[in-house]
Amino acid sequence: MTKALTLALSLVSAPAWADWQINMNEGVTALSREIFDLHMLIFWICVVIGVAVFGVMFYSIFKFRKSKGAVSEHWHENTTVEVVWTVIPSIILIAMAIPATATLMDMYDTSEADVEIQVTGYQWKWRYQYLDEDIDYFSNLATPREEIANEASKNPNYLLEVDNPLVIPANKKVRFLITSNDVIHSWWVPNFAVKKDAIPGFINESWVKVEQPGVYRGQCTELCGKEHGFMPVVVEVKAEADYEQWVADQKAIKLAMAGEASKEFSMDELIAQGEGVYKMACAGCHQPNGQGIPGAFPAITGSTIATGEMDTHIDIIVNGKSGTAMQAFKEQLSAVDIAAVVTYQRNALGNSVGDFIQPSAIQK
Amino acid sequence: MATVDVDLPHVKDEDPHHHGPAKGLGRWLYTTNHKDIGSMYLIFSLCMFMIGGTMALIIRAELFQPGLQLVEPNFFNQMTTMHGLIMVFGAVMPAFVGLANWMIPMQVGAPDMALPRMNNWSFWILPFAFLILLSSLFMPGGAPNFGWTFYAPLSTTYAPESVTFFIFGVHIMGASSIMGAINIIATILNMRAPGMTLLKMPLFVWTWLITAFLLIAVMPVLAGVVTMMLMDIHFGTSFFNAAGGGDPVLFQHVFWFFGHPEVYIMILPAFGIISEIIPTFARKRLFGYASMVYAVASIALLSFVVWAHHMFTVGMPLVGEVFFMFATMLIAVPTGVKVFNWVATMFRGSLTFETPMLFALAFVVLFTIGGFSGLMLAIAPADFQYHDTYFVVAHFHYVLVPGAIFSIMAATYYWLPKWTGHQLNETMGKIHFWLSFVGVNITFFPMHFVGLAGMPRRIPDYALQFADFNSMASVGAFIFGFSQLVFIYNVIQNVRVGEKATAQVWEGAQGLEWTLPSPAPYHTFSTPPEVK
Amino acid sequence: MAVQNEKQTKRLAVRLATAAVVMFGFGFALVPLYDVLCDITGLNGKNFNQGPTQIAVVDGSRTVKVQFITVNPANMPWSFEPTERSIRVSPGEDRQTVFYAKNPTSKWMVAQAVPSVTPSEAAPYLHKVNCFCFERQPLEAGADTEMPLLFVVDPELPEYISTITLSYALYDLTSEQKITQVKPSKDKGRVSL
Amino acid sequence: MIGRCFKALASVICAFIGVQSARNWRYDSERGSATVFVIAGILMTIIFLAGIYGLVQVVMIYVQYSG
Repeated sequence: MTKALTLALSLVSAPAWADWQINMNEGVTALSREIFDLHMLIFWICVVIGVAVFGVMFYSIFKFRKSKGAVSEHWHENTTVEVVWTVIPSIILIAMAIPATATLMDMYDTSEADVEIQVTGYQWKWRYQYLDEDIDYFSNLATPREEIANEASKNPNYLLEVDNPLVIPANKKVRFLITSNDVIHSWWVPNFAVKKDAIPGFINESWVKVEQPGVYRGQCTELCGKEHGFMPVVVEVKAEADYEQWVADQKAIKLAMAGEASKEFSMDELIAQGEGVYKMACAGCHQPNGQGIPGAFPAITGSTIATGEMDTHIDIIVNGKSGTAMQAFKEQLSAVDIAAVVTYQRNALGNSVGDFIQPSAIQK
Repeated sequence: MATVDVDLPHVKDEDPHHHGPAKGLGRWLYTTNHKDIGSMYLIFSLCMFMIGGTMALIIRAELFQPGLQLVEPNFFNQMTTMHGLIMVFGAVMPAFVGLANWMIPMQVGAPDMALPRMNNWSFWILPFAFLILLSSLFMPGGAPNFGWTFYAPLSTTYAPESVTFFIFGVHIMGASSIMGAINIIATILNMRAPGMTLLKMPLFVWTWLITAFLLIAVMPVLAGVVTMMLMDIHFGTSFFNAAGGGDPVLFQHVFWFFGHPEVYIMILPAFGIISEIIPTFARKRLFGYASMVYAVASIALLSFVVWAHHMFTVGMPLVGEVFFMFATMLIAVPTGVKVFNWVATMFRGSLTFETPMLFALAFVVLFTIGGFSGLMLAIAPADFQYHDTYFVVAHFHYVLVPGAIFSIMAATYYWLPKWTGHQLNETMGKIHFWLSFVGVNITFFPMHFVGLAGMPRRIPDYALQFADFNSMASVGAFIFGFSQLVFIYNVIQNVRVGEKATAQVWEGAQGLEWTLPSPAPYHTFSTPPEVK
Repeated sequence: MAVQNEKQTKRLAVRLATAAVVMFGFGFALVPLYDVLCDITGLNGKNFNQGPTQIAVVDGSRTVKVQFITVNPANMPWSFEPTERSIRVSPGEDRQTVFYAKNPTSKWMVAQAVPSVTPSEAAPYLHKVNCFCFERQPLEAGADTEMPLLFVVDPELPEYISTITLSYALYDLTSEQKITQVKPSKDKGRVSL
Repeated sequence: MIGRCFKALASVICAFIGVQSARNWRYDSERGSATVFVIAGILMTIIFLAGIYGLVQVVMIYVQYSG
């Protein structure tokens, strides 16, 4: 038996990512610290009761052994003792419930928010829409597939990194309006102690006020299908001025994107950009080699749409196909990205139709 | 447990001209004997425990290291779903029904169950229900992959085609449980031997009587929710589809209205078993027998009013959230306090530590740890950090594996000599216990840590900071998994050739079943015993 | 088994079986029960108080910010936004706003908007006098339209609520539409089961 | 009759706390018919729920004003 144990322990300590966090994150907001205190309070109450109960139990296990000549007594009832050991825990719990109610009421108070952001859960990514500004973008997993498939070494933020994190100002009350596009997701950032289910057809709300700028990571916490473990939440908290600067930058980028849509691209430029877009948006289902998964996701190679009429090819990407897992990418990809990925799908992955499309010809 | 001094006329054997069991397969197919049906339930439960356990090992093998090594995410979700379904409906509940079938007639002095033919039928539809469920693993689109709690709309609009097989499987399992419950209530209420008043019934019988009422009240609601799913998927209704005016949160309310009493269905019989075993090996009567019965009854009744503590983050109004927090904390008291009764039974007793007692003691310690993490989960604001993380996985595995599974193991070691007439090997029993004890703790204790650190549930791959505790949990899972083979070998080897068991078997054992010879004859108590 | 026992057992078994069937019915009764509960507590932001209301008194002392957001679930290709992001309303006052919808696809489609209010405690106090979410909204290929919403905020709205967010999820019901009937059904915003 | 109902209610309350003496229990099991206990149980559950709802309101008001 001991040999197996030493082998098991050596196996465990082999990898170098020793990170032995054993307790809840204390978090960076007043609320998360309150919750952490409640957690530790109920924890210590349980430890005290546990020590008492197991103390008596182990004492009787060692003291009243038959092998040591113990003879069992014949009493088997004492209601007063029972009443005492029932009423005391009840009182402790009632006392415990009052601070818990106070914290819960703070968590539900979403009045006077400075910034309001609509968080929409999609099958396997998050969408952030800033209600006051005209900013609206998707946040996809940025961990390369090679790391997930163990073909490359894993970076420290493995599975907790996205291409466009959510950006919020520090020391400002940010209100989240959380809903979903398809199935139930749950938006959670452990350091904020904010977790709310995103339910299709209904709206939920939560709020946070972060003092310390920084990057805070979380994950979707409600089973939502195949890539449930691969749709992280990354929130970048910037100081007030940096946030204003970021908002201005976003507006500038939006203008540039609009301008770029009218530019003319060569076929090779489109194919090059198309490959990146394909890897990020399409490979999840149609597979990196374009073969798809028979019975679940159709192949791109030799597909009647990808090698057929250009307009139908564009229409299925822009508007998706209702009733299937094929999403409408109209809001997720810019006109340039759509033109690039259409050209890539028609002239790569085993297809060579030879035609291509300019971003300006794509009307969204 | 009330002392029972039995004045049994010394009948050598049951009337000799009585026919023994039929021969061959027909014996098992057409049997209406509560002992045969009990054995079939237990063997079926062991097979399901092995299948469910293998799925758990696949899950833990994938989670041994970060990165996808073994299975792709969709199959991983199928494994978690099927592991949950098979362990809950296939391993734990049939095992308890099997123990009830074997022991209740003998403990209340009844010749057999009240409705023998229905008893046979309620067993024989179970293998087919699980055949339907397991066959969905080989269908296009794969087995159900939406978790054992099958939340809509993932389980309705976004489900694989095999969801319909899952629905019919659950229907049949529900029917089997309801029929079993009717049978048990009828046997306990109508067929007790004269003199065996409710006052003197062993606690295993009492907890099963209350569990049976819970089953009858709650399994139909599960059948209702699965039927609503069926109508949503095939007949165009919109119970849970927001597009047609339905509401996915309605699903969660109806499911957990069934769900919470279901978790009490899975633990009350375990309370009964432990309350039989500890007095035997402490050689002291159970402390506060009446309080135990009253508390179990009130737990069953109050389990209907706390379901929404499974949904604290779904976005309930504040009043609802505070109400369910208060209700959950209050009903945790009568449940938790029962542990004090067992400890008081041991206090000033005269203890010996055979294998059943070891499992019972491990139950008391580890189930209480599960109970404490349950109490922490009841604090609604803190639940926003615990909900759907590995902290919850650790909680319910602590109350189910060292809880329900250890009590089933303890019951088997305790009563098997009475069933087969042969003792199980004591050293092999102790090896099985210590391996399981070590395995369970190495597997599930680290889950508390990764859960608190922020690892969500039901994910096939995780961030690097959770790597070390996950690999430890996976090693523990394989230790626990393979130690069950020691148990199986012990049972197979000793069922026929083990050391001969006396009628009394355990020195401190009391109850009608110990007045029967070991092995218990095919028909027992044909003439009801006179119980003083 | 004594005969008397057998009759007793049969009676008990039948009673327990009917109890099971009653509980099966109770499972289904939970659906309307849930709607009643939602109506009272505004659970999940659903509200059913539709149609003209007799609220005459206007509480000028405070204003409430009513915010509009839209969601296009499950591959809904229409573009669908509120024309006004949010408006300040004093409780008791009838207000109107308009939602813009466009069907960019090449075929006739019909959609159903599903409302939801947050905070859920405010749901019982938001009266929708007339709303495009009462009926299904058909749109020809490439057509667009302006959909009205007439609402009033009940003066009894609790003091601590200062912002009400009304969200609409626009669902595509074209596939179901062909089965039932072409003319949009006149029901009260809910497709009956 | 009233005495018996009151006794039933009393023992249901004890059940909720999870404590009962063998003496009362023997008394209950001989006299009380099952239906009386079931009704008492359901009645007590409703009172228990109303009690918690009241407690919730009190605690929320208390918390709101104590800031």
